[in-house]
Amino acid sequence: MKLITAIIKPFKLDDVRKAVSEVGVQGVTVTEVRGFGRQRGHTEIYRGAEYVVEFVPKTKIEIAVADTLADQVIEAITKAAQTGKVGDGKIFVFDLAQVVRIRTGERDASAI
Amino acid sequence: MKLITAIIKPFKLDDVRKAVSEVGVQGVTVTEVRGFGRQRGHTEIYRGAEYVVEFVPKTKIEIAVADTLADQVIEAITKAAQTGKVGDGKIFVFDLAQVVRIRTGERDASAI
Amino acid sequence: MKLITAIIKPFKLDDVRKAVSEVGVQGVTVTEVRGFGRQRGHTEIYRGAEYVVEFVPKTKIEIAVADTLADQVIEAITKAAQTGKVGDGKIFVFDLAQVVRIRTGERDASAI
Amino acid sequence: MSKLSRLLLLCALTLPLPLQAVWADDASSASSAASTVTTVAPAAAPAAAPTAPFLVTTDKINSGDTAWMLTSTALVLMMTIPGLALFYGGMVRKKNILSTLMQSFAITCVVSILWWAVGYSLAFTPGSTPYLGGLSRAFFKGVVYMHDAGKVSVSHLATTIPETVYALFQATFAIITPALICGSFAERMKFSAMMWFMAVWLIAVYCPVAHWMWEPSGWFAATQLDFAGGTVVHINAGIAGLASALMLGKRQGLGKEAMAPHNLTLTVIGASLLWVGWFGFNAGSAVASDGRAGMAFAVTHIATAAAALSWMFTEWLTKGKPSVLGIASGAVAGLVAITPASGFVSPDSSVIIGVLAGVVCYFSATSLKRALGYDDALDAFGVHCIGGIVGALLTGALVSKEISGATGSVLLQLKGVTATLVWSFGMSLIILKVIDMTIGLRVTAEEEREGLDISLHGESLE
Amino acid sequence: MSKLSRLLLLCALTLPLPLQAVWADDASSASSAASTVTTVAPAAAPAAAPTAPFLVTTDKINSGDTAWMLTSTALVLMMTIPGLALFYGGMVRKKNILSTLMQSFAITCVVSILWWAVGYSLAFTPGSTPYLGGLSRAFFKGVVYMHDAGKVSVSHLATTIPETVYALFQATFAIITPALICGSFAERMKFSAMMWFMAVWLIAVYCPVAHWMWEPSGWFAATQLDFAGGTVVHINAGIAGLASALMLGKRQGLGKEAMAPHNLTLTVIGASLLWVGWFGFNAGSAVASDGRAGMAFAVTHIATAAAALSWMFTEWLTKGKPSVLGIASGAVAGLVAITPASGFVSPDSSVIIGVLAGVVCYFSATSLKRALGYDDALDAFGVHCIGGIVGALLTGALVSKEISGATGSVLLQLKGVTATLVWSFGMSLIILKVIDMTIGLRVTAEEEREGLDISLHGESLE
Amino acid sequence: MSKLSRLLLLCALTLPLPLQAVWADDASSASSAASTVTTVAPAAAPAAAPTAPFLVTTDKINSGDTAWMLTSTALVLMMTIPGLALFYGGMVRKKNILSTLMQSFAITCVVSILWWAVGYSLAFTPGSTPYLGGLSRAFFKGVVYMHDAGKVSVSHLATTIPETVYALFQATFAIITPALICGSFAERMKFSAMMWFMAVWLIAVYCPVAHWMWEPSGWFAATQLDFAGGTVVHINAGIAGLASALMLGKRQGLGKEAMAPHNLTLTVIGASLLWVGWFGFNAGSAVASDGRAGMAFAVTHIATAAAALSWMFTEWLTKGKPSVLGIASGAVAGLVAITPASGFVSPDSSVIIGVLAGVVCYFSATSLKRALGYDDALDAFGVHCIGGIVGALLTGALVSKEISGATGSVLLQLKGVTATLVWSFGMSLIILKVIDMTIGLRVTAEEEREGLDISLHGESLE
Ligand SMILES: Nc1ncnc2c1ncn2[C@@H]1O[C@H](COP(=O)(O)OP(=O)(O)O)[C@@H](O)[C@H]1O
Ligand SMILES: Nc1ncnc2c1ncn2[C@@H]1O[C@H](COP(=O)(O)OP(=O)(O)O)[C@@H](O)[C@H]1O
Ligand SMILES: Nc1ncnc2c1ncn2[C@@H]1O[C@H](COP(=O)(O)OP(=O)(O)O)[C@@H](O)[C@H]1O
Repeated sequence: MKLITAIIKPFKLDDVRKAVSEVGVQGVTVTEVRGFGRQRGHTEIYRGAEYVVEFVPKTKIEIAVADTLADQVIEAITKAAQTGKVGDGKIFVFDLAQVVRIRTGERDASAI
Repeated sequence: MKLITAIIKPFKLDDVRKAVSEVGVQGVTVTEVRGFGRQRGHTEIYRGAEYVVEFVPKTKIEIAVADTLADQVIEAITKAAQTGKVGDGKIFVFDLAQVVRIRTGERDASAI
Repeated sequence: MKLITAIIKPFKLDDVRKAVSEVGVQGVTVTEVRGFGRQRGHTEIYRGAEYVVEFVPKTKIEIAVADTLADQVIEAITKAAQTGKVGDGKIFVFDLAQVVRIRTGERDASAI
Repeated sequence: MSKLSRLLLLCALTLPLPLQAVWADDASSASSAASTVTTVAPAAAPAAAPTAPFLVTTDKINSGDTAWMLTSTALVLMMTIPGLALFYGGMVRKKNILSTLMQSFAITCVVSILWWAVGYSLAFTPGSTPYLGGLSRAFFKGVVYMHDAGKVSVSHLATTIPETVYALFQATFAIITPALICGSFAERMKFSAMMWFMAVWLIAVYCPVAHWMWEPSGWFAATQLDFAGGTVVHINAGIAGLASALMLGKRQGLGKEAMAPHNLTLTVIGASLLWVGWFGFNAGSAVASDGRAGMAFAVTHIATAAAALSWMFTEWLTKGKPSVLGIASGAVAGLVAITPASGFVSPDSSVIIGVLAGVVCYFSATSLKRALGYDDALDAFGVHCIGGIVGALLTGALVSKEISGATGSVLLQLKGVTATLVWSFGMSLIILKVIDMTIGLRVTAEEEREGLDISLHGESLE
Repeated sequence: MSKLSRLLLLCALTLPLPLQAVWADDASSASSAASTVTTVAPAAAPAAAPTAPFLVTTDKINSGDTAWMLTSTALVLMMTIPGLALFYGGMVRKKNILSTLMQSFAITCVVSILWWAVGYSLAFTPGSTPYLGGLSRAFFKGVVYMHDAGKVSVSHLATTIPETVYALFQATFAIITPALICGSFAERMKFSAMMWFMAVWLIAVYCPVAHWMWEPSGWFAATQLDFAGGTVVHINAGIAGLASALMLGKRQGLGKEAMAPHNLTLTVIGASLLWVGWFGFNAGSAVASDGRAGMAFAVTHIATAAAALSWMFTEWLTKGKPSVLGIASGAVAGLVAITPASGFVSPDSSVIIGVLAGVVCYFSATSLKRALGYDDALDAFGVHCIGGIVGALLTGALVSKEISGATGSVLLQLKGVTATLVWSFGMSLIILKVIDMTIGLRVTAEEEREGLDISLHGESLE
Repeated sequence: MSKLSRLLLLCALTLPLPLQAVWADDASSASSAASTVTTVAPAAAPAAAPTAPFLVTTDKINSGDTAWMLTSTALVLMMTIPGLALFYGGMVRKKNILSTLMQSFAITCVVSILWWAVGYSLAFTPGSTPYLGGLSRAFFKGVVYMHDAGKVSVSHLATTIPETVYALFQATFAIITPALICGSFAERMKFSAMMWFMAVWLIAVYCPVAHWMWEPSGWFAATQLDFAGGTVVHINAGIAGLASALMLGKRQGLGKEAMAPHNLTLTVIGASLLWVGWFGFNAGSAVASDGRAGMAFAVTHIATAAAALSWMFTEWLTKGKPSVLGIASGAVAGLVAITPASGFVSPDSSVIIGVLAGVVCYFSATSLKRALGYDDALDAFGVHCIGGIVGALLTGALVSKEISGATGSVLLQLKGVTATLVWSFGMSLIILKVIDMTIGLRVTAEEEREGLDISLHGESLE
């Protein structure tokens, strides 16, 4: 099993969720994060004091999938989250040692 | 070493924290997340406009443990977080390549 | 490739970001989290009702790096985030199976 | 719970009779006091003072008094929305904030309509018994302004301002009283049940009690000193709050889960607006823009400051830190306690009232509640009922004949207080029980868990 | 869009002429009504009533009336900042909250200066035509208080209070009207464009329409019943809102992305302060602290409560849940609808007005908007224009001669309403079009995505 | 730091003497002006004007004046809680919001009690020297309302309203002045130290300065034009703020960490309530509901709008974007600057005052602060002291004899300003130094890091 983590632009969340649903993903976990990278932040000024806000709001989604589904999901995310502009984000893929569904105690494949 | 990640119902956090403490866990990191899965969200209506909020508030906990402790911790979480209703959440287990305690620079086992 | 995750004290974020930039890191993802560990929380009292807030605000940073850079980054973080007091936090290192840059579809090394 | 309530239901049903018996001859026994006691109308009445609202020519209206009463009415409305709504709203958990605001707002609306329909008439016109007013002013019948004729109706309780203004001023009191009760059953009551409860409670409890204390022909009007509603508003609401806390039971997870206030900034805004608005409440109760209003104004402010400090220091001493919620709660306790006293006591006395109110309410909202174990969530009972009693009794002890022309006694005060406690507690239990047996009082466990904002109103705070 | 607007631009440019033709002889045909109609000055005028502001000795000033009007002015200012600012601010997305507050605040400032410079004079002094006032009071020339001489200027519309107070009271109306428009184009307009639009709109639309309805020599002054600005303020602003919603187009992602209000606590605070402040708006429009003010006060409160409940129950029935946004919106709808009627109708009638306003505005803000497809973001059109029309017409139907000394008719009301609708809609389109062709109306797509707080003002909410 | 302060301690201790020497004969040298100058009581005094509070029969009370003063008092209280509390609270970091609100609230309470005890008497009764009042009104002794006797006490500064109302009105000024100082030492002062500082400062600085300027026998009463407290309130508080910023030192991490305001919505609410409440502050300072109050009202509003725009445009030009914090700060700067001028100048002049105040305060709150390097966290000095000086001097230049019956000069203004600057700065340093040496002024580094909400008050915002 793999855990696919994607850092995307927040307004793309709905598109991505739909895209991965279509390839068969049944669960997604989402976190609000801030990202620092090639995309620049913005400047705020309060009574003359300038603050460079270097971090940009991003959304992190995590999806646990069977190995077989991984590539499809990665592709679906890439397509749905792409705007072509700097800051579209990254996908990180990890090996998952084990998965448990808390409700039933099911493990691995059947737990996803 | 393993990193055990659990997505649970927010109101179960205290129970889970206590349960893992009992089996010897000394540190936990917690993140507010939103989950999409079998459990349905809710609908909000503002001046006639309906918004289906598909994501449910969830809490993610992360616990780094020695391999030997992993199964016990997983069991403790499963038991403490279970309500038996859809949406109880998942446990994801990862292999940890390395751990460092920042304060002391200690590594791996002694850093947890 | 590795994903380096560090749980640090929030006010150290800027220092850490600068430190890792200096050793060549180009992207960082940051999450507000709460931590439970050796460092104690605080007590709040509202009309006589005492609430022990056991969790302390922490900041989680995630950095994907090439294997070669990993040690340097770990060192940079350790140095920048250290105050020497309990609660300085942890670094967790994971193996990254794959990385994709969404904007270009680039993979792995060139995607970081 | 259900046993207790069945018992109380029974005894409450038979309540009016013994009460009547016990106090029946109070009015006469206190007649010596009666003649010197004026509760809200400070000016000496002319030969044959009117006993019901009447028409006057428009030149009888005092524009200064009217200006102050218009302002006071706006101020007292502001006490409930947004004042009280925010004071309470800041103390609940984030998932229940909108439902808490909704309670104050909806009560404002429903009470306003009922007040126009029957409430004003039942409270502020003479009735056939001293227990309740008549229906002569139902639907504001006879509450008029005649442009070409140059006439306007006035209340016999406030002869220098238009009756519309007096009726509206009193409406804002009728609004805030039920809204105060919400503090006790916060975070768990069904909205529909709350609406029914408040509508019935207004007619069955508020109107009679207001009539008893304030309408000149009312049961305690001649003996009770209640300048601005310590008994009518605060004791009345507070004890009804206790009844509802008992009937509804505790919030899920109380004592186990953290139930820390989600946003004390809102609570501070609320407490501040309550303080500001309370000038309208207390000084407005002089129904004139005169020296008595000024004195009521001054003692209100001083007592509030004293109570806020006394709560704060008590907490600082006992718990180690002075808290924002503490000082704000203390201010409200002071405002409550000075309410009945405001037109009757001197600045010196107001300091005493304030200091005592702060300390007593601190303990009632912390120790007493814990000791007895009811879940008076936001301390409507602990602050308003207890603070109201402190104020009512001290009014009897500290009343200044120089300032008010009136005399009183702790014992006389105790009678009106007891009647109110018994009636309001009993009737509240009955009404709540009936609602519980029909549509149910409490949201389901799952709705409570999810939060009332989403489950009851389909809305949430980002 | 651009075709439509070009068309409208054309027709609007030629608009004043036909309007003038069509209604030219109204004033005379309605003269029988005219003699009995008094719009804002309730007291019968003496022999030769002044037709322009004039000097009086200071003893002619009524301190009670002045006290109430000073208070009313403060209340109406509070309606815009922070009232309306918060009411709107709570409904937008978090990334646009500060820009929304900024609109109300900046409008307050710019209108105040323009009002002093020319606005007051154009609206409230007689001009050479019935369509616009003169410039005799430009820069408050002649608006004086003379300490040693013991003299003070008064407006011919309010002879018992200093002219400064009347001019300021009216300034607060001139402030809130443009601020209301912002609801329609929320979350997408450039700040610079908004500033230009509002400045021009004030002079080109607000001042004339206020003059038509209220200045005794104005076009509709003798025939239109508009006690506190149902037409001048609400219809006027609401229809200009529709024009701006059409000209600016929809917000990006509307119907696709969630655009849920980010913080309804702010909206409830705002609605509450609007309610409280509206007492100054409506009862203040009596320009006196008297029985008529009292009646305006009472009906305002009752209608508001009725409308809030009627919106809430309509929503409860049709959507299954009563919402906080709903009850607050209903209250505002009621306040809007009772505005023109407030000094003219009885409490009974106010209930009718309130109930109808709640239901009608509920449907206009939900179904109508969806059906027609414009993006009236916060329903300035749906609530203020539609609610204003409901109120204006019902005022004609329900006016009480006893209360107001005036008569009226739905038809007469319709004329003033139509003139306002046409003029405000046409002129708004023209002004917006010109701005669009010069500096542009709308922020870029990326600025809109990022949020106006950061992109326009360089600030954000944590 | 400690060297500097030791120096100042010394010189401040010896300060009263030289001050006395330097200005000793001002009162006489300015006597020609004195006879034509009236500061707050606009009406011509009868033959032998009373020089101390006295008793009148209740019919001497003007109900309209009283109504406006009751309202004004409520408005000015609202300026501090919640107005100023929110204005400041929104600008700090989230971890310090509650402690910031707590400062305003606790100051309100402690000043109220001290005002009743001695403050009112020290400031507003004649004393044995022109530097401080007596103790005849300590504990409000003699501040009475006699119901049966039909008598009421009035202040010699306000003979048409009850003394209670005047004393309370002035209490709200005494409350907001120390509360303003908090802006300078925000986010780092111990609560206990702050309480001591404010209590002592009220007696040692506020009461004397108020006496100097306003009590007819005061040092500058005959020469200084300070209608509503430009010097007494704003310069006084602002310079004390500078003293505290210097004594406490900078916040940890200043210039390194982001210290962006956490919630400008609160700041906008605060600024709006300050604006609304300031009508009570300035127009209320006429102590009557008359033409002068009206004029003060009008110029206050116009100057505020002008200053808000002038700050906004200055920022827009120099920094590229108009900001919400900017326009709100500008409004406050305008309110500050027009305060001393409000009963003395014409609307035209008020525009000048507003525009200048906006520009000057913009630069003092941005460039000056950066240049000099003190950490005046929320610009109490930059806006209130600098804005107050702008206003005080311009009052001397622009005073209208027609409006006020008074004359003045920049030079005369400068004297009162300088005396206030020196006394307030010196005494503040002394008081702070003493507190620092006893209980300590500043929280520990770790408490500051954790936030004052949790470390001082054991509470936090979710
Ligand atoms: N090496 C990295 N480790 C962790 N997160 C990263 C890394 N590089 C980028 N990110 C995340 O991806 C986001 C987008 O990256 P950025 O460099 O701005 O644009 P792009 O991916 O289009 O090159 C960043 O805001 C950050 O959250
Ligand atoms: N495949 C997945 N990848 C990541 N997170 C998941 C996945 N499936 C479920 N989750 C998380 O677990 C939560 C619970 O899952 P859900 O399907 O609702 O119930 P259950 O676990 O009881 O079957 C979801 O809200 C989501 O946060
Ligand atoms: N075993 C663990 N698993 C996950 N997170 C941990 C673990 N131990 C500590 N942490 C995180 O690291 C933070 C610091 O740990 P703590 O024990 O307080 O101090 P220190 O790292 O200095 O010993 C904690 O607040 C928590 O967020």
